[in-house]
Amino acid sequence: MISLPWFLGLSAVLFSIGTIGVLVRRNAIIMFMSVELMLNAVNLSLVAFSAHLGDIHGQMLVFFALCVAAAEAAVGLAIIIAIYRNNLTVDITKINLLRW
Amino acid sequence: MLDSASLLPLIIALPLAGFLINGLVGLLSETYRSRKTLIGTIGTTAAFIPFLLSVWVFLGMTPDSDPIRYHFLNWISAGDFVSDIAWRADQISILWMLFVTGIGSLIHLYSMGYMKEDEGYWKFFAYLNLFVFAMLNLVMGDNLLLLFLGWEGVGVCSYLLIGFWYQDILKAEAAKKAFVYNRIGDFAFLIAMFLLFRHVGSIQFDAILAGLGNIPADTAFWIGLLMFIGATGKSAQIPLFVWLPDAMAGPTPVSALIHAATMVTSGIYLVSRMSGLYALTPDAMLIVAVIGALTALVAATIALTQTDIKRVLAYSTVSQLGYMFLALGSGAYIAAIFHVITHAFFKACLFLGSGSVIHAMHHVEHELDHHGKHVRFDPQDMRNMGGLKAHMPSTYWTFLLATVAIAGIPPLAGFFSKDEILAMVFNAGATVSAIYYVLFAMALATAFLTAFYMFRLTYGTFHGAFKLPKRHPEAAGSEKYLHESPWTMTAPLWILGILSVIGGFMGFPDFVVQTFGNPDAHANWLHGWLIPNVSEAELVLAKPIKWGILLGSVLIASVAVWLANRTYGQDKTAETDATLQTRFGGAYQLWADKYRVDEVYEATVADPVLKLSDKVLAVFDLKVVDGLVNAVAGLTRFTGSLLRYVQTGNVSGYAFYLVAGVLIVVGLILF
Amino acid sequence: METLLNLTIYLPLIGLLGILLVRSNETLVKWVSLVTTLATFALSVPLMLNFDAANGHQVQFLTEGGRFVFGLDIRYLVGLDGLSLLLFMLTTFMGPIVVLSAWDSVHKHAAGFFAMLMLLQTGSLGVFAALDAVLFYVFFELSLIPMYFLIGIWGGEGRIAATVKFFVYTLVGSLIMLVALIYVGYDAGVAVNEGVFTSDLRIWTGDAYAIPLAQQTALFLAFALAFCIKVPLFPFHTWLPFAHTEAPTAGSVVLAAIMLKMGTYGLIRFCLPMFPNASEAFAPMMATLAVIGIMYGALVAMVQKDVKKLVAYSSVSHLGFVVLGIFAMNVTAVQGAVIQNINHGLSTGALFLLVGMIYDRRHTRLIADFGGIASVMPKFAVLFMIATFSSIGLPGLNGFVGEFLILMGSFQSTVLSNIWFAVLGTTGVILAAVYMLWMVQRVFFGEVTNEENQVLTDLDTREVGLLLPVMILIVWIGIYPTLFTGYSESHIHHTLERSKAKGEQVAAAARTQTNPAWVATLYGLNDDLASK
Amino acid sequence: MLTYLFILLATFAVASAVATVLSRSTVTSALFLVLNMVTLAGVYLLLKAQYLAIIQILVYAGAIMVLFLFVIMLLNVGDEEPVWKQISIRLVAGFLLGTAVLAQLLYAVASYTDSLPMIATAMEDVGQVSAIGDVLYSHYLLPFMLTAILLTAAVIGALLIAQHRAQPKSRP
Repeated sequence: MISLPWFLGLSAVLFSIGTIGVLVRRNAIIMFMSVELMLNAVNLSLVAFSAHLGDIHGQMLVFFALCVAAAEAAVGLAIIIAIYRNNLTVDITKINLLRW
Repeated sequence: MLDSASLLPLIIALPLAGFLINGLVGLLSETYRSRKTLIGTIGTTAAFIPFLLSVWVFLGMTPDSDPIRYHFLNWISAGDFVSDIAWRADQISILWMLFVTGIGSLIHLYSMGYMKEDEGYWKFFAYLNLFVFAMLNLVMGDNLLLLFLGWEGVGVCSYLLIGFWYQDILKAEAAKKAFVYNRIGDFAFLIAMFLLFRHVGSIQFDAILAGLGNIPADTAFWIGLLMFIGATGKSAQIPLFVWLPDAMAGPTPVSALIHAATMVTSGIYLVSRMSGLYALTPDAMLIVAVIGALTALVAATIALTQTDIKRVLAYSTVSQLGYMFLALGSGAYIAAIFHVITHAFFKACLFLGSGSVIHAMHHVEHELDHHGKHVRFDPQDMRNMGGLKAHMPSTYWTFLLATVAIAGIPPLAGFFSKDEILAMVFNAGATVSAIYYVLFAMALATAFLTAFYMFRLTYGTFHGAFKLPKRHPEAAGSEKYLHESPWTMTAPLWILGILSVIGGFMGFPDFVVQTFGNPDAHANWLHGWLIPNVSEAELVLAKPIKWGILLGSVLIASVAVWLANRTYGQDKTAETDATLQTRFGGAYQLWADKYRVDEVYEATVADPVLKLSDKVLAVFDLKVVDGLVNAVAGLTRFTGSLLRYVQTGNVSGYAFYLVAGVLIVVGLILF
Repeated sequence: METLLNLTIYLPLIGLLGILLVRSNETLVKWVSLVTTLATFALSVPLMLNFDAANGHQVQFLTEGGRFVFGLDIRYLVGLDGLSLLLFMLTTFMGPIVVLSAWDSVHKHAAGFFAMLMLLQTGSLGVFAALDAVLFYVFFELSLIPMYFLIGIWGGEGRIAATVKFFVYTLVGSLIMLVALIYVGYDAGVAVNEGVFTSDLRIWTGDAYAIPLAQQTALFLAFALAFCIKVPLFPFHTWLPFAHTEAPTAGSVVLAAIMLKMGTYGLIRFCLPMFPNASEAFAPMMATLAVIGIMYGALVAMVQKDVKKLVAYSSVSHLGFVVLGIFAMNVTAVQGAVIQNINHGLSTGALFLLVGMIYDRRHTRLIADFGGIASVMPKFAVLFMIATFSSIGLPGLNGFVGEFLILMGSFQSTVLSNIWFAVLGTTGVILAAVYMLWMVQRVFFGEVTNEENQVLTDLDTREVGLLLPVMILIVWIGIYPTLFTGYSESHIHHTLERSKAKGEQVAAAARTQTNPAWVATLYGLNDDLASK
Repeated sequence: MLTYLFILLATFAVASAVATVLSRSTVTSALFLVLNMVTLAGVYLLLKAQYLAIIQILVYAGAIMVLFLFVIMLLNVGDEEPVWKQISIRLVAGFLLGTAVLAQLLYAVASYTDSLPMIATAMEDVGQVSAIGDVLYSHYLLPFMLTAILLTAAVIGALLIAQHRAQPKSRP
């Protein structure tokens, strides 16, 4: 049987890859996808814990996280579209309205 | 039979009612203001009825009767401190009540003539009534706080009346000066009251007298000194005397009432009232005496050089007040009060006489204007006068009577009171301290100077030829415009003149009677009236010394009068003044410059304080105090201005911070 | 009666709704505000008449609501006692006067202006009636907001800077107080309320709850800072001259007459009973600041060129007296402080009203632009003189009573134990005469030098009418202050007595344990041991 | 057997994740993410979470990623330079920070390995659809309802935000 640390390790690796994606990419859509990746990594560890503790609440949390992810994706993509309309780019280094 | 106690509130209330009627109705109704006879009558009645009532109260009293009290209401009470509005009439205050209302109503009457042409007539009478009200509270108050109410109240009336012709900014300035100098005295008075309450636990007069034993000696000295400083403000003594001559900016009846007869004597009232306290502290009494003698001499020398008729009288007042304080300092409370009364008679008479003269001179100016000759001259300057004797006989004769009285020629009023003071000062020299002998000498010098400058004034004003035409050629023949004042003005003059003649007999010296008649006789009514109520020093001098002082003072006064007659008598005022100037040189200049006290105060107190406030504190407030506040705000702003560079607006930048922050926080949890 | 009290507090809010309903009609707006404030005053009169002065230390007309925050003992508690009654009455009394004073001078967004006045009225009444610290705090801040807009929208040239300074300065103070307030709430909860946060002032100031010395120091400083900024005590006063100069007349009047009083009220309400030891230990410091304020305010007032600024600095001086009185901590002085609160509200309020009237006519407040006004505007001059004399403390008018009691009390004070506070404070009496009379002289006396002043019209009926009640009260308090001091006497007496007992109890408890060195020094714990 | 399967899935998952992050084309990136989701679904199955595995594929791969692809095509964003050719401080710092996160997470997992729970006996039933349904419609009923509201709100919000305005504002 595969023990819990393996799943957690996988989750950690995926999470870190997602983090790197968010940090290094300039394309807003790919950053967004990296965020989804991180979210999935967290979901994975939640499911793993849930399974190993025999506690269903962990999976319920993943379920709700999925719902939120769906909502988030919808709104986030809408924002990206709006930004693109205004700036004709999704390169976030070129979008710095909040600069001092 | 009227109950005396129930009369007291009436005595207080009538002048207040007069003030309210004339003041409020006058303020609101244009037509009322033009009804001058009505206004004057109301004002005068409001002072005269209290006089009659005071006489009634007085008649019901004996030298050892208990004070008559009327409790009106509980004024201020907080914690231990309680003060009532309650009035009392006792042997001391009844004297003041009598002459405040008596002379007050005479001056009201006089003002009806003097102020006839003034458009502020209603206001003038309202203020006068208010003054009488305040002054009565001062002398009738049953505790120090009510006395203080009157004390400040007369100060305000003085302020309003000095600045009565406020369109002239100099007069308004003089009014403010008077008030502020008085306030300096009040400051000391308040502290004295606090100290007294601290040790006695009450400010009611009887309680104070009963609790005097609780006061330690050094505290008694401080209370005495502080109260005296309060008195120097109100009674124009060194170092706070400079306001009084400037206060002559007010209408002349005001000078007579407030700045000669009544208000300025409230300092003497206060010290006499507190005589029990002063008995505990000879040091304070010595200071009172020294200041009094100094003031008397200083003011007399200044009076010698002045040419403004009212200013001469003002300095004379200061000098005479100094005399009274000298008496107080020597333990001669009765003599001081005696002098207050006689001084009120002759000085009021002199001021009203000078008012009559000024009235006439104004008339001359007016008539000249009327005839197309626009001569501008100072109607108060005695160098423009002379020879008024022929045109204004009543004024002249009453003025002369009062002059003789103040000069100390027997048997007029001033002689008796002055002689008693001299004797008592000498007595203090014999019993208390040798310093009093020096003060005695100063008092003699003052007596000499007083007689001298008063006759200088009389000669300059009334004798010789009318000098206005000489100084202003256009005014030739203007003496025909001179005329005697109306009866409303001369009647008070005559009454006061007669009082100046006979007033002294209320304090006829006992030893004179004892020398010629019954060795146990008591002719001195005033002495008998007051002796149970004040801590009078005992007169221990031998009869020959008393006679010596009496004859000496007569001699000095006579010499002074003779000298004045020789030098000023033949219309030589200007020449003699010039001779004096050359003879005394620098000293004379100092006198003429009033010892430059005003300038010194200006340079040492007023200017530095103003400069400090303007150049230092006001700037300090904006730059330092507010600057610190702004600096704190600025620091916040500065920090913000540095931190804002963190806001790159770059999403991945924020992501970096976020991840780094999480790393740190998780790291902190892990390790 | 409880209903009446609540109605009085919230009636201005109802008036505010009325104003919003008729907001387009300026005349109607003014009448609605006038009627509202008059009704508020009318409703408050029975409160005063039914108040049991002999039991002034007890809260009367108490409304006790339930907890309205889950898990915390924060209640709706309003009522009046001897301390708050007078200030409450002053607030309702000034209401119609303030509305009348703005009758002809506000045309820009009149509805907004009067609505703000109404909100301010409710806020101020709430501050004085609240008996729950959180409720007090809410009202305290609520009154700040309308004042911010009053100055910021209807003020003079530099209004924005002035109002921001005023707002931020006071807010910083009160936020520090909020921190202390939360601490006390939990502390009191743990100590006497079964662990539940409580902000009931009756518990806070009650006998059962006492704060140890070290905490008292910090909490006292936090509370005192907030109130001293509001008062304002030197050196926290710099917002005041700006706010006063820029504020519209009505704003200045409310600011001077009511808002500043919240500071001194807070000092008596919170600091004395809750932190008796700290109050006593810091009394000399506070008194020093107060005395500096008295003299400093007066000296700076002396050289001001703007009448309003002069009056503003004179406020610094007058309120220095009040703080001196409070920290003398004996009945005489604190009573003086309470009555001086009222007096300052009346006399300075009247002065601001008068300055506003001349400003309406001439659109300047510089002393140099005037001169000889007394000849053109006699009624104005008379009323101004009365206000002036009241302000410089003339016996027979109200100002004297307060100042005298404060000075008398602080002279006898055992807490201050040094007569120099009172002596130096008394110099304020001289200085007040100097700066006020000098200003009066330059404005009113002399010849009319400026042509524009020649044509000034005297006060009309409305203006005289709105000043008259103030003048009557000025004389009334001057002659018969006992009527007013009687309300607060027993409250002050009890507060001081109980705080003294509590202070001794805390100090005794502290002696049985080891204390940090600074606590021992500050509260003189060692000295007492040595002397025993 | 299962271990090998896990290793296979894990390798795929990591590889697809790396590809998602590094690929030049957005479309490729998205498709690799889909692959990642599918492999994760496989991992869920290994954990006996059947319901979530299905949902993962349905919602994530089926719905969300399709949305992504729609948007990518709608915007028609061009390819970028390969990541390794745009070396900058940002890039280096990003990799370093990511590595640090990885190190920290692995450290955390490693240091708590001993205290982690072993597989529970009840694990068999936990992931069943019926078990989840049981809890979802009883204990989690209210949050479940709220989820519906959330999704509706998200849809409306997305519509409003993405709505085409008459005049796009130019960048200030």
